[in-house]
Formats: sequence, structure tokens, C-alpha cells
Amino acid sequence: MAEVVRTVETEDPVRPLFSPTGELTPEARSRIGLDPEGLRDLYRKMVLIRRVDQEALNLQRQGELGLWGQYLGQEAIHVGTVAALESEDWIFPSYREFGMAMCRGIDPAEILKFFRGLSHGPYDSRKHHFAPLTIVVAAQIPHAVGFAMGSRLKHSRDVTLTTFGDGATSKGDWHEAMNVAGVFKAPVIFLCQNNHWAISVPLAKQTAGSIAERAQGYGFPGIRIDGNDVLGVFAAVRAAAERARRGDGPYLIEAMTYRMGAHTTSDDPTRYRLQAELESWSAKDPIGRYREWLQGRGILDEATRAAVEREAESTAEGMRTRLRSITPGPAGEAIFGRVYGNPPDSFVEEREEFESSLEGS
Amino acid sequence: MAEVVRTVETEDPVRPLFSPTGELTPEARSRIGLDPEGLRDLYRKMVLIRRVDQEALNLQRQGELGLWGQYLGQEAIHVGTVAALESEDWIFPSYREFGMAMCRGIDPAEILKFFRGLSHGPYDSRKHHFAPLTIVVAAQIPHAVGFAMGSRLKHSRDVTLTTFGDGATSKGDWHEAMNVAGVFKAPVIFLCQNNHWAISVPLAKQTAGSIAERAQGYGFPGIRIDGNDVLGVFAAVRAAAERARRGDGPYLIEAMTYRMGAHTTSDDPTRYRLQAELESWSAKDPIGRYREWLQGRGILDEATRAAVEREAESTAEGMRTRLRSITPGPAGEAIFGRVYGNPPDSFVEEREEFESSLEGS
Amino acid sequence: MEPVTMAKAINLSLREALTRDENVLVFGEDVGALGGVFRITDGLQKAFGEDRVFDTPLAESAIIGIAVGLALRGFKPVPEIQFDGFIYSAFDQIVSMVAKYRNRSGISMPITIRVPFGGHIGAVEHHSESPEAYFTHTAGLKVVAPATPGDAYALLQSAIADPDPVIFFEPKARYYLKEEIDPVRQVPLGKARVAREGSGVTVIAYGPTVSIALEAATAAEKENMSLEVIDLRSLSPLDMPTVLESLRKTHRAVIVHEAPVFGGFGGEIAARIADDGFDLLAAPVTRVGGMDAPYPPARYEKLYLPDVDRILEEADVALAYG
Amino acid sequence: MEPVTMAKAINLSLREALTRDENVLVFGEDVGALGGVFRITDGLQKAFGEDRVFDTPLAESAIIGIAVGLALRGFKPVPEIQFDGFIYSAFDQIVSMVAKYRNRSGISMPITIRVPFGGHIGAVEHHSESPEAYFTHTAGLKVVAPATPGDAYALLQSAIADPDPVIFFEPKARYYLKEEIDPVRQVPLGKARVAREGSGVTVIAYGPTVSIALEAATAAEKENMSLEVIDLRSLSPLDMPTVLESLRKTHRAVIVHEAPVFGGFGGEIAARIADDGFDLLAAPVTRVGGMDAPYPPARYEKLYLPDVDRILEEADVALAYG
Ligand SMILES: Cc1ncc(C[n+]2csc(CCOP(=O)(O)OP(=O)(O)O)c2C)c(N)n1
Ligand SMILES: Cc1ncc(C[n+]2csc(CCOP(=O)(O)OP(=O)(O)O)c2C)c(N)n1
Ligand SMILES: [Mg+2]
Ligand SMILES: [Mg+2]
Repeated sequence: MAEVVRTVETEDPVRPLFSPTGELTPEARSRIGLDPEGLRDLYRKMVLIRRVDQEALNLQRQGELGLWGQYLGQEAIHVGTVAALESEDWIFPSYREFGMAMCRGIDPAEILKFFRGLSHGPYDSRKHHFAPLTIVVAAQIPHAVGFAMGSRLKHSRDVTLTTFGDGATSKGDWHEAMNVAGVFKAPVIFLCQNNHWAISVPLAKQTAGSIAERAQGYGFPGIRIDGNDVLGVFAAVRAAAERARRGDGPYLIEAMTYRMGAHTTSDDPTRYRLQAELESWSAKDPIGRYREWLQGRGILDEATRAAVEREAESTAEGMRTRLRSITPGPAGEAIFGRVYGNPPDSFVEEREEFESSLEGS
Repeated sequence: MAEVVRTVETEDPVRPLFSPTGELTPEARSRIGLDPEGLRDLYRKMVLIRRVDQEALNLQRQGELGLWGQYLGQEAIHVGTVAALESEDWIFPSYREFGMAMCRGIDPAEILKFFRGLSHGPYDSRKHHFAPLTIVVAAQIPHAVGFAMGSRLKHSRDVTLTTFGDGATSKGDWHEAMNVAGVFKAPVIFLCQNNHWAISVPLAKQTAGSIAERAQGYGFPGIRIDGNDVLGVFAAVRAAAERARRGDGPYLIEAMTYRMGAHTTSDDPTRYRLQAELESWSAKDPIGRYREWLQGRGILDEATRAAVEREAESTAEGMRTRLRSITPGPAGEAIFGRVYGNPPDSFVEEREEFESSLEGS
Repeated sequence: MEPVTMAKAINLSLREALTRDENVLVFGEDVGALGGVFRITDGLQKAFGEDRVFDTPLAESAIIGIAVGLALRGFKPVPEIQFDGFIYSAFDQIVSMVAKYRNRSGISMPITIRVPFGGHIGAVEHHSESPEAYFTHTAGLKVVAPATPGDAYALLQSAIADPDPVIFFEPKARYYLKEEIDPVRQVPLGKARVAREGSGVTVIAYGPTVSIALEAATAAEKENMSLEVIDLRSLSPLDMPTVLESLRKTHRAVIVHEAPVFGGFGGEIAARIADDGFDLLAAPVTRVGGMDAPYPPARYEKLYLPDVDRILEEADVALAYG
Repeated sequence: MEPVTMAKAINLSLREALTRDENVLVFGEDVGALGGVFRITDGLQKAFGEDRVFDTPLAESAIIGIAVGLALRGFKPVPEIQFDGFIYSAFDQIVSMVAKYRNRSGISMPITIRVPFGGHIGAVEHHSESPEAYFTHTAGLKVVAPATPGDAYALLQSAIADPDPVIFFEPKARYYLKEEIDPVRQVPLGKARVAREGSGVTVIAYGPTVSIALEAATAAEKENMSLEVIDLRSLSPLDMPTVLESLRKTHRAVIVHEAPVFGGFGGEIAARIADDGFDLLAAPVTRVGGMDAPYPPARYEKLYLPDVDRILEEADVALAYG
């Protein structure tokens, strides 16, 4: 029997950085490898994306967007993750990663076309190495694995990261992708944003087990960390990425956080969760905690802080203005334009008929 | 963070019965709870189903069956599992569980109708508490979980067992079912027959991880055991079943064995595996090992052994004769008879037309 | 009884089923405390308890898979798939298991799979699909799509009572249509209805397109064109007698559904009319449907979907034909 | 070059593609050392290495899902689904991702999904399905089904070269059909062929039913009935011009496929003929297909499937009509 018993032998550079409960150790924090400018930039980005999140919510309420899903409370994961990766590393997001997209330099007004009902995929994924937002839960996870397998085949050093929610871990695609990644030692990082809720379903009804502990069942390591600590997220993703770059294969990071807002603007959380839970998590707010840490070290002065607030305001303002100024593209292009690379004649005719019928009306 | 860290707290009555490498401990073996008659019956059943497996192979070669998939080498799992369950406990099999079906008292000649192309489901699942053979890998696993959830809702004490191969553990359905079972604490036993191959794909290319260790990720225990030891299988299934009956929820058993034959009669294993591997496993043959153990304890004398051989011969002979005597049912009934409980008029008409067209010809 | 919305009618029908038969179970994503994203199951968990109305993990294939096991255990599962676009990951369990299980085992599968479907709600991708043709082609399944609150109530009763699996498509854009419903009125599976009598052209619709067809008929009247509107209600089995009956009067037909026309269910209807009704036809049977492209961003859905004008155009062509 | 079987022709076509373009990858269950359960990929792993021809775990959804990722990375994936009946668990990845990804992102998905399909091989359940209608209805996909070794070779070249996703259905019961093939002959997607000229009735077939249609034509000749046989080759896009061209001559059509008739792809063909070809028709377009029941046990498959007699019967009816 012994010969067939297999356990995870690959070394784990992430685990030593964290306490058993998933807190970044003081030593690891002190050796984070970011200069004051870099440390401030993490703060700046968290403030910016939170302000934009709020602005998008306002826009939805004012009828400018069909839908909005806040990431309020999950900013540390969005910012820490992108900062830890190299710009060539592709990210395969779910639908709540607006903040990550911004950190990749995508114009927030452009992304909002998605929520304004103007486009299923408004930005250039190849330019930003950021795959389209994916509505079908977990469907992007095997894509990331295939992409990472491809990177290996091309002997490229880039790694791939895919992120998803706690609910996504219940889907068959999550499992099939994890297992295939393990078999092919694909350079891919699985980042679970465990925000405790899948719409109205709490974590305890989503799974009776531990998500992070599942990794060993696929032959690679996993860890549960504090997802509201931007430096912890940065350190974990950085270490997991370096490991994957070295060719040591996949890693699963379960970042514990909390969905402070509604699932989306169509949702009413008062029907299923208690205010108290929310309050206990406000105390762990990723921005507040990090601000205090920076201030405690004298890395963030009032002037800088005020400047960041001003920048956030103008970013939100700019987004609002640009969004309002967007004129929808022509219907023919929007409906037929990107379906085929080599459109069949019948399809071209259908488009022409459609377009002439519009001129007609 | 601490509050969200969850680990498997339910007690595990199976683990203490086994050594770290999955061998039943001498103490557990001595306390197996079977009298000499019961111990002999396990031997008898293994011999019977192996002989019938050989007979079915012959029948296929003689053109009497369209296909045959041998379970040669996996008899200990088939026999030990059924012996450990109560007759009301439903079993949800894959397609290789002919031996289990026989142990449930199903006439082997009847089951062969499946492989003779006469029926998709030749036996009465409700009578034998044995679900139909399932060709779609892993598809039966969620059925077992739903059935077990139903047993709980009906406050019945029966437990459900589903069995599948190592390849099946790569499917999304396997994962979704495991997770749902954990959440609802369903009284279900997941029995993986890890025979090291999925057609031509070896275990190492099927997963880089450990199947048994995955259970904790779903909130219940799992164990890897020697699947060629009938008493080990019996003890593990019995203990897991008692645990589930007590309401402690699911259990995963990974029984290590080896597919000694081809995948099916359509397969040619010489294209992908070495004779040497086969030989190393012949040494662990479940029947030979158990016979020696019984003889060592004077529980099996030559007369009994000869009687069992004779019974096996006549069972095979009887199966062959009954199979040959089967006359296929009428086509109308075979094609249309069981599709709907409340057949639409158009469907009834189609059947009538079909049947009259047959009279025509 | 005052008028209720279709959403409420379905809720009442589920209550009735849960009350009448203790083996009826309602489950799916967010159907419990939340009452479903459309509030169709509102209050059911409170009324019938967590054993009979429960949330599942986010796993469509398992939702249908456990329904099969529960049916084997003697229950009548009524699982919900939250949106049309998320039924695809349960496709294997539906097509290979739910639809074929009785044929395989002789054991009935009284499963009713509720699916809000169709567009016109301004949603993001995957929330406006019309996948009915994938299921009408699957032997062993029955497929239903009500267009009114009353029919939704009654057809759901029939679906749950039926021993066979039923895919119950709810036109989500019509959840807020209101009408008085009669809880005792029975609507069997497989029976279409004439939603409006007419003499010129038969417009065949189901689910969300029935009200558009009726609008078209009203508009047509002003142009002295008379449209008869047939609401199929059941797609499989398909009520051809009612369709042909109408053709005997009009000799012309236009079929309307939201799904893309190519390979859509309209093709089956048109093919049958053109075969069984060959001698009745004075003009080609035409189809008005979604474009042969994926469902577009919300801003463009009205142009993608069938509307009154496109129906009237085809009716004009049919009347002017030959 | 001496005659080769369709199985060999597909193998040669894959070799050619792997040789010509280093971005072509072949993967799936058992395609490596075993060479596939039908030996279609025989020797490819040895010739091109484990990086380009590899076995995957038993996970159809992941097989298609990684194909999407590999396509994004610049590869041309040619995944195999081992049997028709096992494609359903990949349905979400195919319908929601492969088919719609370009529409969503502007990035092409040059993926060719090979699927042995159809019956007549005496197999157990789920090994004889004809799921083509589920894919022809899915905008964004192209669907191909060759009937001869030469077309299988050429169409696979066209499918792999095409920037769009193609479901490539291989008629497994015809894997051993033999003919000489010409590797330079090109067959574009979307072009049907007249497999046999005739004047009385047009028989429209694809994949496994083409040879049955040709047999029927031969048998018909003896009864002085002349059948023209059209081999569609591509189902989507569908070559209606070639079909209508034939109808102008025969004015009668019989459609033949193995899938159940109800909601099958024949409905789309019949509906289009009855619309675009309304004035050409001297008789109703009829369909010969599988029964509207799940695929039966092997002993009964010949009775379930279309055969020469059923084709001739419908042709007779068409000719005798009116
Ligand atoms: C396959 C699928 N099923 C259902 C839905 C509907 N839905 C959208 S988000 C969601 C919950 C997702 O929860 P989680 O994965 O934790 O992500 P979060 O929303 O918390 O970020 C559900 C059920 C979907 N989009 N896709
Ligand atoms: C969903 C699905 N995919 C592919 C197949 C074809 N197939 C039949 S058996 C098999 C291998 C199964 O291996 P395993 O689960 O280990 O069971 P074993 O045959 O070893 O008993 C495969 C790929 C199938 N039946 N179902
Ligand atoms: Mg969540
Ligand atoms: Mg195996």
C-alpha cells in the first residue's frame, strides 16, 4: 500500500509567512519588500477603488447603470493581488473584480459600459492581461488553468491568477480545474475571496469543510489568510506567484473577508443577515486598519492622506462624466459585430437585413 | 479569523481500525464480528463472482454479449461492501459492480441483458435496493446524496452507499455531490474503487493529490484502505455505515485495488501498461490472500473449498443456460414502453404506428 | 379573489402543492430565507420549514442530481434553477439522467424544474436566455411555458402532479402581469389555447411572446387585419390539433419566440404545419424570433427580440402572398 | 495513394494540422498512449510529443474549459470528447463560453471539438447519441458532420483553420468506410454536395445517414424511382442554396437523420424549405429519423434508426402526393 500513498511534497513558501490563523507574521510584514512609496500606493489604490465603488452605486441609483455589485470591504484583496503580480500575468476574474480591473489600468468608465448594458466585454483583455468579467460562477477557473498550461508550453515565465467567491467553490468547474492544474503543475494561483456569502447563502450552508484545506487533495498547497490585510494578501500572492514561476505549480489562497454591501443593487440583505455581523466586520475594515498601520509608522501624513482623498474625488468625478458622455455604438455592430471571426454568408445577410430595417424605421 | 477556521470535528470510528497505511489492524480483524459461517460466505461469494466474471468474458468472446467489463481483482470490495450493509441500504453503482449486484441477490443472467443489448436496466432496483448501472461516470453520485437526504427527511435509519472509480473523482459531479452531502450531513458512504486506471489513464495522470484526503475539505472524514482485503473493506463500510446511521453524516472510503483485466472487451491494455505491474498485483489477489488466512485459522477445509468451486461452476453454467434461453421482448415495448409514466397522445400514436409497421414487414 | 401577478400565482401554486402533498420539496439557490431572487418562493420556508424548502450550495448539476435521488426516495422535487443561463451546467443530469431514468429503470421521475427564462429585463449576460429548444428535443422530458398568471398557477399544478419530469419555463419579464386566477381551473399538459380569435393569420406564441402577439393583434385590428393568437402553453407535448384547427380558418401562420430562429423550436412547429397542414397553407409559415447571435447587451435587446412591428410585417407578407 | 478508412483519414488530417501549425494541440481522455478508443489519434503522441498530444483527467467540462484558456494563449486546441453521450457535462462551457467568448471579448476561439457520434455500433447506453441539434441552435458555433473519408480529412482541415469554434461530429459507424483521399482538395465549411444526382425526390442527409440515403437511391433505381442525395456536410452554416437548387428539379424532399425527429435539426431544414421553397414544393417535406424516445438497447437500434425502407416509403408518398 505504502507506495501509492501520496502527499503534498512541494515546498510551501507562503505558509511560513503566516500565523496558524492566517495573520501575516511581524517578521514577514517587516520584510514585505515595498518602499514607503509602494506602501502608500496600496493605500491610495484602496481609497480610489472604494470611492469609485460608491460612485458606481450612486450612478445605479440614479438610473445610469442597470446593476451594480459592490466590492466594499474586499479592497485589500483587489489591490494587494494586482500589486503582487507582474503586469504580464493574466488575471481571470469573476464579476466583482472592478477594483482589480482599475488597478490594471483599465478606465473605470469603460468597465461601467458592462453595467450600463452597453457591452458584454468593454475592455481589451489582451492589452491589460485581464480576462472578461465572468457572470457564470466558476466558469473562468478552467480558462485560467488552460492559459497557465499554455504558458508552460510556451516556456514563458508568466503566471496566471484566477479569483472567485466562496460560492464558486461548490461548482464542478472549480473542482475539475483544481484537479487538472495539479496534474499538469500549471503555474496558476487560485484566489478565493471568501466573503462569507453567496447572495443569501452563508458560508456554513455553502460548505461544511475548509476550502483552503482542499488544495492538498489536488497535490498542491493552500492557505487561509486574513483577506482584509492588504500586506498579507500582497505577501501571499507574491510568494505563490514566485513559486509558480519557479515551476512548482499551483497554489490556493483562501482570503477571508466580508461582503459589506448587498450582493448587487437587486438584492436586499436585510431579508437574510443581521446588522450585528456587519458591524463586527466594520471593525476589520481593510482601509482603516492599513491607514492606522501606515500612520503608526509615520509613512502616511495628513497632507498625503488629503491628496489621496482629492484624487479619489476627481477620479470618481471623471468616471461619472466620461460615463455620461458615452454614446452607445450602432446596434448592428453591437449585436452581430463580434460573434464570428469568419462570419457565414447567411449571418452577414441577416445583419444587413437587420441594419436596413433600422434605417427603415 | 479564528472563528471561521473549521476542521472535521465529527468522530471517526473507521480510522482506529486501520494502520496508517490502510491495513486492518490484527485487533480489529479479530473483532470483525463474523462467525466462521459468515467468514466462509465472504470467501464463497468472491469465488462465485470471479467465476461468473470469467464466464461473462467467455460469453462475450463467443459473441453472446456485446461488451464485458471485468472486475477481476476487485472482488473483495464487491463482496465486503454488500456484506457490511443492511439489505434496505441502497447502493448506487457505476457500471463495473456486477459482483455487488449478484451479492444483492440479482440473477446474473438478468443483469447480462444489459451487456447483451437487451435492456438499459434489466433488474428491479426497488426490489434489490440497487440502483441501475450507470455509464455516465460520476452521474450516480449526486443521486445517492439526494436519496440519503431523503432518508433523513423520512426519519428512516437506512444509509446509502455509492461506489465509483478513481477516474470518477475528477468529475464535477463527484465534487458537487461530496460538498452537498457534507452540508446536509447526509447518511451516505462514498466508496472509491481506486483500481489505478481509468481506461488508459494511470492514477498519476488522473490526480496529483490524494482522494481520501479530500474528504476533510467537505467536512467529513475519509480514509484510504487496502481494497484487496475483504475483511478490511467489510470493517470500514460497516463502521462508516453505523456512523451514518447514528446521524454523524457522510464518509469517504478509498479502497486501493487494481484492475487486473482490460477496461472492457473493447480495450487493449498492452498499448499502455506493463505486465510487471500486473504481476506485482497478482501477489495481492484478494481471494488467494483470504483463502490462506481462512486456512491458517482452520476455517476453510478442502471439502468446503471444493464445494464452493462446484457451486461456482454450476452458477456459471446456470447463468450461461438462462442467458441463452432469454428471448428478446417485443421492440415496441423495448423502445417506447418505459419512457413516460403518462405518455402524450402523440407518443402513443408514434408507438402504434411503429408497431403496425413491424407487423407490416 | 383580486388579481395577482404571475409571480404571486406561482408562489400560491407552490404553496398549494406543498400543502396538498407532503412529498413535494422546493429547493435551489436562495429559495429559502431570501424567497428567491424573484421572490417566487417568498415565505415558503417559513410556512413549510427548512426540511421541505431549502437552500442548496451553488451547484446546478447537484441540484438536479439530488432531485433524481429524492424522486427515487419517493419525493416530488421542485428544484429551481435561478436563471435560464445557469441551467447548462445541469444539462448532463437533465438530459442523461432525469429524461432517461424512467426508460432505464421503470421508476418515474416526478420532477418539476422551474426556470425563469427569456429577456426584456435589462439584465447582464446569461440572464435572458431562451433555452427551450434544447429540452423540447430531449425525449423523456415535458416542456411547459405559461403566458398568464392563471395558466402559470394551473400548469404548475399539472406539472407537479405529472409522473414525468417537466421543465417549467417561467417568462420572467411577465412575472408582474396581473389577472384574477381560479385555483380550481385545471389546465392539462399538452393543450394549447386560442388566446384571441381571428380569421386572417394565425400567430403562434408561448411564454413571453404571447402578450406581444396579442398587442400585435390589437394593432392589426386598426389596420383591418385579423390575427388569431395561439398560446401553446405546452411545447412538449405539442398540441398540433389546436394549431391545425386554426390553420383551417386562416391558412397562414407566423411563429413567434425569443430564442434565435435557427434551430429554434419554431422550426419544429413550422415543419409540422408544412407537413400535416400542407394543403391548408396559402402562404409560407414564417418565424419571428431572436437574431442568430448571442443575446446582446441590455441596451440592444429590444432590437434583438421580436416586437409588434416584426409580427405585423410577417402577417402582412402572409396575407399579401401569391 | 490507396484507399483509407475515415478513421485513418481523420488521423492523417490531425497529423497534417499538427505538422503545419505548432499551435495545434490534441487532447482528451485516452488520446495519448492508447490513441483514443477508436484509435483516431493513434501514434500522434509518439510523433508530436506529450506537450502537444496529451491525456486529460476524466473531466469533460475542464477539457473544454482549458481549451478556452489555451485559445486565449494563442493555441489552436483540438479537444476530443470520447463519445457523443459525454458531451453534455461540457455543455455550459461550450454554450456559454466557447460559443460566446468572441462576442464577449473580441478574441477568436479557434477550437475544434471532435465528437464521435451516432448509433449503429451495438453499444451500451450513452454511446449512440446524435446531439447535433443542441449545437446548431447555439449562435457562435459552427457544426460539421462529414460522411466520407475524403470530406472528413478536408473538413477537419477547414475546421482547424477556421477562427471560430467548430463542433466536428464524426459518424463513428462510418469510421471504416474506405476511399481514396486527395489531401490537397479543399472543402470549405458551409458547402453541401450533391452525393448522387437524381430527378424525383431530394433526400437530404448528413454524417451517418448519407450512405443509407445512397443505398436507398440505388434501391429506388430498380423501382424506376430517381432520388437525388444531398450530403449537407456542414449543418451550421447550412447551405440552403444547394438544397433549393435541388428542389427546383425534384420539388420533393425527404430529410434523414438519426436524432429523434421532434425538435431535431431536420425541423430547421424542413421549415426553411417550406418557407424559401414554398412555391417549389409539390409535396410536403417529410422527415425520417430516430423515434421520439431515448436511444434503445442495441438489439433494437436498427428498428429505431432510419433505414432504406423508411426512406423509400417517404419518397413514394412524396411522389404519389396530390
Ligand atoms: C452557475 C451560476 N449559478 C448561479 C448564478 C447566480 N449567482 C450570481 S452570483 C451568485 C453567488 C456567488 O457567490 P460567490 O461565489 O461567493 O461570489 P460573491 O458574489 O460572494 O462575490 C449566484 C448564485 C450564477 N451567476 N452562475
Ligand atoms: C462522463 C463520462 N466520460 C467518459 C466516459 C468513457 N469512460 C467509460 S469508463 C471510463 C474510465 C473510468 O475510470 P474509473 O472511474 O477509474 O472507473 P473504472 O473503469 O476504473 O472502474 C471512461 C473515460 C464515460 N463513461 N462517462
Ligand atoms: Mg461570496
Ligand atoms: Mg479506475
